[in-house]
Amino acid sequence: MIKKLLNKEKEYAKVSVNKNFKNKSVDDKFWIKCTSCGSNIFKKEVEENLNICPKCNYHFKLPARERVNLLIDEGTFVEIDADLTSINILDFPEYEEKLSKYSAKSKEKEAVITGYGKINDIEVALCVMNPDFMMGSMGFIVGEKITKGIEYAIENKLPIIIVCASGGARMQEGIISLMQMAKTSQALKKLSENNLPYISILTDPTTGGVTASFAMLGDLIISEPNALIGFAGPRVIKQTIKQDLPEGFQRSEFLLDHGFVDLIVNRKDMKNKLYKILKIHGC
Amino acid sequence: MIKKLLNKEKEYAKVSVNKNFKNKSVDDKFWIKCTSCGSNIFKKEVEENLNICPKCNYHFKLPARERVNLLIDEGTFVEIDADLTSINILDFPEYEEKLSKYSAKSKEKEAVITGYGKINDIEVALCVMNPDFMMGSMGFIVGEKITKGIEYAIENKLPIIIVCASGGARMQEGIISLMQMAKTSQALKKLSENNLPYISILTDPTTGGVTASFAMLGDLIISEPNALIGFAGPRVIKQTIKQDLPEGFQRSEFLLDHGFVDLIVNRKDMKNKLYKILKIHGC
Amino acid sequence: MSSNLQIDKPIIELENKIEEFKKMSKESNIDLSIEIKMLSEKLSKLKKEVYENLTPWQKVGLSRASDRPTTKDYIENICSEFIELHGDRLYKDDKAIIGGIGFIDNTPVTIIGHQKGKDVKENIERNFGMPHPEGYRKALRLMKQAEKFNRPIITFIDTPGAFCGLGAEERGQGEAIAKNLFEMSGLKIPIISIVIGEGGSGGALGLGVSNKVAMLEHSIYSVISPEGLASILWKDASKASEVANIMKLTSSDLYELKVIDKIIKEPLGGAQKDIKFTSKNIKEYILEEIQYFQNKKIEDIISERYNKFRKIGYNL
Amino acid sequence: MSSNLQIDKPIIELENKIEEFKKMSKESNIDLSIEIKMLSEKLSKLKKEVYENLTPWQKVGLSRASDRPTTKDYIENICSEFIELHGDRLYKDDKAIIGGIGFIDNTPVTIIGHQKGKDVKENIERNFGMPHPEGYRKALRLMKQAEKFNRPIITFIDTPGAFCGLGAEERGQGEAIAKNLFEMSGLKIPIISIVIGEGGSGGALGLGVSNKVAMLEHSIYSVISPEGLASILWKDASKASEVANIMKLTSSDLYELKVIDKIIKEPLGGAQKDIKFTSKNIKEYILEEIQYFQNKKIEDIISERYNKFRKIGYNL
Ligand SMILES: [Zn+2]
Ligand SMILES: [Zn+2]
Repeated sequence: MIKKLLNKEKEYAKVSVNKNFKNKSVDDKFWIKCTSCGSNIFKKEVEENLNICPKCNYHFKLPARERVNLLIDEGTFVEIDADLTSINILDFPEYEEKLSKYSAKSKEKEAVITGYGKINDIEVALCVMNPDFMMGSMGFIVGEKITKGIEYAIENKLPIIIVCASGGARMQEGIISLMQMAKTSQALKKLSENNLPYISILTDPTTGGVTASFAMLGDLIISEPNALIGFAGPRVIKQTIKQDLPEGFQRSEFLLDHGFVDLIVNRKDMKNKLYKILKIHGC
Repeated sequence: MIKKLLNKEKEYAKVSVNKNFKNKSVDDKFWIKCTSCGSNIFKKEVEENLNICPKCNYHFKLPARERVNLLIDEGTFVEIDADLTSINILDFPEYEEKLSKYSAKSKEKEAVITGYGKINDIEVALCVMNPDFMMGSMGFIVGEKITKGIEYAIENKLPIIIVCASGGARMQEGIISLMQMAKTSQALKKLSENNLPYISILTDPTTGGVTASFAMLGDLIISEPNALIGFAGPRVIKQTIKQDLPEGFQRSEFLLDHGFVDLIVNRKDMKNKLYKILKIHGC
Repeated sequence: MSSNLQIDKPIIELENKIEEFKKMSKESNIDLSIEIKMLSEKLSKLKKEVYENLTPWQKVGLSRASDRPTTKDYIENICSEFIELHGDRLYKDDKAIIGGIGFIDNTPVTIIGHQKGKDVKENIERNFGMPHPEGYRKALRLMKQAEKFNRPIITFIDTPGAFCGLGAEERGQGEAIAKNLFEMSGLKIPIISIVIGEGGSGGALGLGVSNKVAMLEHSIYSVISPEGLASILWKDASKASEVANIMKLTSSDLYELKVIDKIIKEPLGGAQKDIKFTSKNIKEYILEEIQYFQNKKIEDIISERYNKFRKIGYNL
Repeated sequence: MSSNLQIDKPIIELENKIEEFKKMSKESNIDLSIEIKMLSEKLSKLKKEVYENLTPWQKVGLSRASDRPTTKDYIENICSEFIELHGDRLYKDDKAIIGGIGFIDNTPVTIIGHQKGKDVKENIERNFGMPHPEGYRKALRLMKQAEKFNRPIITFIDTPGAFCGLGAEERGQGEAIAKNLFEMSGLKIPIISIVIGEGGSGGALGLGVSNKVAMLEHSIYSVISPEGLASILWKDASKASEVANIMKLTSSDLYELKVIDKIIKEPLGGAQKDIKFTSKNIKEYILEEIQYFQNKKIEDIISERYNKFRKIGYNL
């Protein structure tokens, strides 16, 4: 199945990876420099490789829509609540402008896609956060869509998978944004009491209010390699402790070692691993 | 109430404290030297002070029978299973002799006294381990009596208090001794499912299999000051790590700091504190 | 920062002047009673004017003031026979969160709250009220204990936020807070929370997934500190006072947003001016809510809590 | 220590002699077939004699042997699609205990076990199979997960004991083991344990409050190591071999004491001689027990487990 998917690269892996790369000195129309190993790589090669560096396995960000295609059987994904868009509840200055800008740029209406579909014929509910939409920040609509996704899973007795990618709470929605942590977590508690499996997938970066709510509540927590995962962001910690952070701090491998991640799975193996887990859970 | 008790010192505090003191150079018929502060103290003064050093508050060991008198309203304690005595299940060499010796010396038949009685008129089940009987080691009978004590509490819907003092499992009973950890812990699980409170009181020393079972399972865990509390004994740890242990390691205050003890209570305040806790628990 | 540093300045000046007049009048035997009366009336007016029109930024100051009463103060004043219980049974006793059991009138309760220090030494010990994961895990342990013995839970919220350090991250600050949100939402007893000072972000919410959330009049509750937001938005923490005005972090803002259920009155000038009065108001509120939940079914207690958070933001 | 150091010595000598004879016969073209047949028969007899009459102390050696199959070996051989899951969600992923999910035939199971290393490097990483509190907490997390999803739990027991170090004590070794005994006794799914090597004291029991406890034929299970007991009793660890004889730590002793339910046969010479054979026996046992519990009510599963431990020692 994964093989089949990988053969369809052209359909879903044509994603813009520019923003993932720092060095633009090489001709960035065709070549990019990997932030991890420093290799100059043919951009098309990276794109056709699910945004993974072919030299060092570094996982660049993957837009939410591509992630859905990566995980869900072709033609089976049904998006729900696609039209929900944020409003400026607190009359926060310039928030509408920001929303419009990100909306135009990402061609998505919010920082999460929710719905249901099949993984090798097993039906699941799925929420995928979009790191490109306002840094995947969680406002009312993100919280609402994820909660509705969880509620959909409960109603339909489905397992749910949430792919996290977030800079944290959305400042422009203030306290309402904070309350999404409670809202999503309590929905997961209800799911849990229904003995339905929740698999949390952490991708780069998963921080702040998302880490301190649904990201860390998976029955199983899977991470992509080398993703930044933490409550406080590295800059804030650095400011607090007034020293540099240790190498690898808050990365997936660090969290695995400290007991907060069940397993680290390469992007290419993710669908197959999910399938196996779902099967073991009787789905 | 405590005051009333303290006025009755003569009735219950006449205990032999000789074995608690190292230095016998002073005339040990009348004087003893405190192991903690080094003061020479009139022996009678310590005895009349519940085996607490009047200079430094060091808590010497208190035989189980005295502990019962300290905690339970006069005349209300009913001992159960008083006649249960250990047999040599594994045919372990010299075990019977050892049992007889400790029995004669301590005038108790085993390392725990169990029963029920009143704390300022509140009825409780109570188990008190005896550090003087084979170092309070847990064999089949100790486990059995404690389990029966717990079962008595469940049947009669009573809170239970267990005063721990133990060197750990009783080697002479081998695997049967180890299984007492499971037996007592599962009885406490049943008690817990009946929503009955269990207060664990840790006294010097609480180690080994007792620490790794009922001692650490209290809804509330209270410790006397400066008691040694640990899984492995200090000597074993020293052998393992090949260096000296830090000052205060495995003492009550250390466990409080590390989150394993709810509160440290002086022997003189213990009954009153238990009374308050029981009241708050609706007993 | 003491609460009477800035806001109180004109009031204190006036108070001093009145004292001076009184002294003068006594010592020199001059009748200044009219002047004193006039000044006293002016003082009264000024107090009302100042204290009833505090800006959000002034409230931020008041909520953080070093003489603002803490969890311990309120416990002392509303709870009898309180016994503090320690430790998470896993790693540490975190002194930035305290908890224990006692009576409010005749009702046994579990009380848990962030705890700031009264001086530098205590603040260091209590990490300025910023918990590590251990604090949240201790809180959860005590909440589960409360559930087992059917005691209502009262939480006092007063923290700049969960601590942002290496150890806190290593030991799962995010996990600890998340677990609390998750577990609190399922507890089979009522939970009543009162924001008494700073309600700082996830670190505050970690004690706040409750059936009822009240705020002391001059306390604040926000997703980030004004300083933090100012430095994110304008790379300039000094614009915090401006930012505070748009953040909607005061009790009246949050009441309007239907995030909180009740504003508890403070004495003029802030809780520290009269702890007894503030405590009395808190106690009355708690008892009222306890009574409200007394005869509720467990399912209703849980579903009311669920609905409360489910609809925040929806009902605007 | 490799298992063939002492016990196997006469056997290996004989095996070598037979090889020599075969080689000689081939190279020199002498017919030694009668001698070889004789020696082979002798070998066969010797093997039976040695392996079926192992002393307790020899079994201690065998149970600890560096080439004795470990939890991972058995998982590989009896479980399909195994996925290892990591971490206690609190502090660490302790590599001295591993756990995960997979299928045994068509039944989804959770498998947890102590894990020793195969060489010095792995042994250091896995702390020679001696868990810290984190290991027991990871195990408990996975057991609760199994309960939630209604999977039987298989545990493999193989540890010298829980680790005795500063960190282990600081982080509550006693509490962690106690909590496992407590929680395991209430789990609403069947638990099947197999002692595959060393069943060392509380550190072993921390994975062993199970509905069924089996032992591999040459494994041991005891309250303390023979060395430990010898040094307590006679201040002389070298008397361990004598002490082992009185400790009742072999599978047959424990079966007689009704502490275990089943002895699982090992191949002649020990599990390492034929992992497939040993694994087949283990798998058959597990499937048999899973089937036994398949149609049991939850209450019965729990009360059978309770009664099992309640009556140990009583029924002698
Ligand atoms: Zn690279
Ligand atoms: Zn002294």
